Amino acid sequence: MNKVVSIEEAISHIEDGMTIAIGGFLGCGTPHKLVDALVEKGVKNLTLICNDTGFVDIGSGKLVVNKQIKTLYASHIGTNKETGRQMNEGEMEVHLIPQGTLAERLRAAGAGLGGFLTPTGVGTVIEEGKQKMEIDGKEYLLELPLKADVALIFGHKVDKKGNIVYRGATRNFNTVMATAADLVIVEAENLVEVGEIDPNDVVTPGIFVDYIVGGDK
Amino acid sequence: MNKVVSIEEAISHIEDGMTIAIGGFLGCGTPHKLVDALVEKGVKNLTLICNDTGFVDIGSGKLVVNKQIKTLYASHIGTNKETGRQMNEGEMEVHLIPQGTLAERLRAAGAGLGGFLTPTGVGTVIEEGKQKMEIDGKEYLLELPLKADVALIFGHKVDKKGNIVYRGATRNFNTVMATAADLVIVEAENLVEVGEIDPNDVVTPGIFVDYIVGGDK
Amino acid sequence: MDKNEMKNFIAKRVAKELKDGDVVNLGIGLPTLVANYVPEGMDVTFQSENGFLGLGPAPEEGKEDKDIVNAGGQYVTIKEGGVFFDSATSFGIIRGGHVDATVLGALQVDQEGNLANWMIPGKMVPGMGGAMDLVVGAKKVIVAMEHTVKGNPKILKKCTLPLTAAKEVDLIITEMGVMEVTDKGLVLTEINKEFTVDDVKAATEADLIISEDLKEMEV
Amino acid sequence: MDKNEMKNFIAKRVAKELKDGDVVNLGIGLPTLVANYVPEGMDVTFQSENGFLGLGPAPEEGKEDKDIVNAGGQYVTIKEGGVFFDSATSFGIIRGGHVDATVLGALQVDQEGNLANWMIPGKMVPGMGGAMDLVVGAKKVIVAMEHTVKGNPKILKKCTLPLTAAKEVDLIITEMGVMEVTDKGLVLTEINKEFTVDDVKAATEADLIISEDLKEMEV
Repeated sequence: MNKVVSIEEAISHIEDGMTIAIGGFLGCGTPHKLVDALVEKGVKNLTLICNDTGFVDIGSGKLVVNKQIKTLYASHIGTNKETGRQMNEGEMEVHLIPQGTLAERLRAAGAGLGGFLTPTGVGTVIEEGKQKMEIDGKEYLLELPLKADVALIFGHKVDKKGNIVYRGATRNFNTVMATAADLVIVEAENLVEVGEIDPNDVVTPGIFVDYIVGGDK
Repeated sequence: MNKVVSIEEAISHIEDGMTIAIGGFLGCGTPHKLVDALVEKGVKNLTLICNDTGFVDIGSGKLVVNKQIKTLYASHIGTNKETGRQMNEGEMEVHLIPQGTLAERLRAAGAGLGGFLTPTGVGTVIEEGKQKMEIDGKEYLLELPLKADVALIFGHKVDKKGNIVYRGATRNFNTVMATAADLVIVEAENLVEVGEIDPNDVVTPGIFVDYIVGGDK
Repeated sequence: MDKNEMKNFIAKRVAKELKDGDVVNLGIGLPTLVANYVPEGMDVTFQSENGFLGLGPAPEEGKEDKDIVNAGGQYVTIKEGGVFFDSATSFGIIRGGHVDATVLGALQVDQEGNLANWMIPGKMVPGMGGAMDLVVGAKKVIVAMEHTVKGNPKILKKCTLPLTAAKEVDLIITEMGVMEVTDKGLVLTEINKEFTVDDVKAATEADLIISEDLKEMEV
Repeated sequence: MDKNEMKNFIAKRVAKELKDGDVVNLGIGLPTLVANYVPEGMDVTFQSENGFLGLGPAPEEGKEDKDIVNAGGQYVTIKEGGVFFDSATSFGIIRGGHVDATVLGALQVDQEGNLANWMIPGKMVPGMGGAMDLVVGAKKVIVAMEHTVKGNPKILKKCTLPLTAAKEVDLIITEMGVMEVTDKGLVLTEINKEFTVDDVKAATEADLIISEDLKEMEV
């Protein structure tokens, strides 16, 4: 069960047309080396799930600039003009999702839930095509799970079993994405031996992680 | 904003007929001193939310033995014979809930969700009275949020703002209960100054906590 | 007042709405200024929806930490007693009603408390980010903005842009005054002494009810 | 075989179902014995649904840690590389399909894969605890138990007790043999050489299909 591999080996599992979830919030907590490798590899027609598309030269936005994304699920795209351009010119299909709903949809997929009821978006265009339910006199939208083929995440400290500790505001979507993909690749900022992380401190259990790259800075 | 109070002051807010959520799993991670104080105070007709009712002399089961519980929500009651006796003789109303559903219902209440769809219980008596929905060809039950008036929880290390670090298997239901009650009282095993807990290590943010007791062992 | 004074005037007035112990989320732009006016000794915790409580001011130059940024991507700090968490937890806190107040700007806001601040169809579609959750989840929603844009009203009878949320706004604070969304309509409760009621009415498309107890806007 | 040998024989056979890298949840009683028979060098992680991964054996006397107990309330240990978490996370792992196998006992199990193990109406109502979630969520559900109770069949055409879950059981392992729940029905795939096919049929109420490739049950 050796999970530590080269970046090339890890991303060899990513193919055209796959759905990829990438952690990070405006580049903070994004697995930058994995994104760069994916840009270099040039796989196409990807569906990308991310909070935002970063900037044209930072974060998952690079994949947009390189025209590798066919469909996008995100909560915010205002910091990457190329995303807006491709959306407006019909080159990319964009699904804008409230940030809390995006996090919760990924969590639901990871936690085996068939959906959840959220008050967010009631009375807005977000309602369109969704089932509306009233519970205790309050209206909610039924939102469904969102799952990826592959998740690319970033961990501050990762042991060789894949147990992850994050630092600062880098957790963001990395935690839920780790649970909601068939294949999970973590880019380690620091790779440590099993046993070096206290069982009380682990945030993402290693059972979610398939491959570990990096950590040799 | 002084949250550190005596046990007496903290439980002075608990009155007859309230709904109380108590953390712990067979007594592990239970706020034992708060339970004892509640037994001594003798408030009655409580609705109790807990995973199990511990044992006749350990954990929230003491409240059952002392006949303070009118209604119970729990996943397991087999270790406390008095709970079974009161249920069978109609002295207490008991709602048995699958453990994962119980945790998720508390989480939903704390996270502002109107409910969630779980596959757990489909095809069993748990279905009764619940809406069944099919998503992507799979059947789910709609489960609703579960909220308490007061949550009594236990933390291994608690700072004076109420930030909590747990130890070992004591987290169990304490984390979700902290989010799902109007009033949250934490029994601290160790009380520390603000700043002594690294912001990366906190599991339950202090904003959920109203009162802190104990910690002076 | 120049633009800068105006923004700080508004932020100062918003700060008066905060109470000891409050958990508050400040939107990007003008709302971030509110943090500068919390009275000393008052314990207000700012939430950054990208993942922490205890948002502090920008770090000194050279002391930036790449892992500590706010929801606008800017370097910030975390205060003693702060907590980092993930996005699911962050929005659990927000949607679950654990944020006492959210302060944010608007493209449009109307007398029913509807808010539009996330897109202009065919022109600008940045996305809603966390705004829809914040406006639905926070106990008190305060819109803090300049009263008009290029002389045109932003406080309307009915929003025409796609909504961020329906009927969730509680208070509108501008350089002209303070307006409360009530069951009866939009009530002007405070007025900046530099303006007359007619000035405010002229700059507002919404039907403005003037409070019988209209006060001077103090900051 | 005496009772104890029988239980260990069953547990040994269950252990052969586990693969390198598996995450496994073991129920209370007989299933806990499975942990003793994981081949050396095979990396199997045991989950304890009350809140951790990396469940290890009971501690030496005097080395018990009050904060480290299993779902049965007994003192246990956590292995290097283990992780503690809360109940919401624990059942997220379980329901989300991240547990490869769950091994548990049964009061009744039937040829459709239905399982009853949480109550006998009017007699014993301990509650389902985590069983309903485990049986629905785990990728593979293995029932490990003695073939009969006081000489009466527990493997039925149709469960009569309230179900824990419907059609979720994949495999039944008893001291008599190994049975697989298939679309065609319950198939006996392995038999303990101490018994004949007729012995097994006599002890089973369910319609038992005998595999054309029936093997000897090896442990």
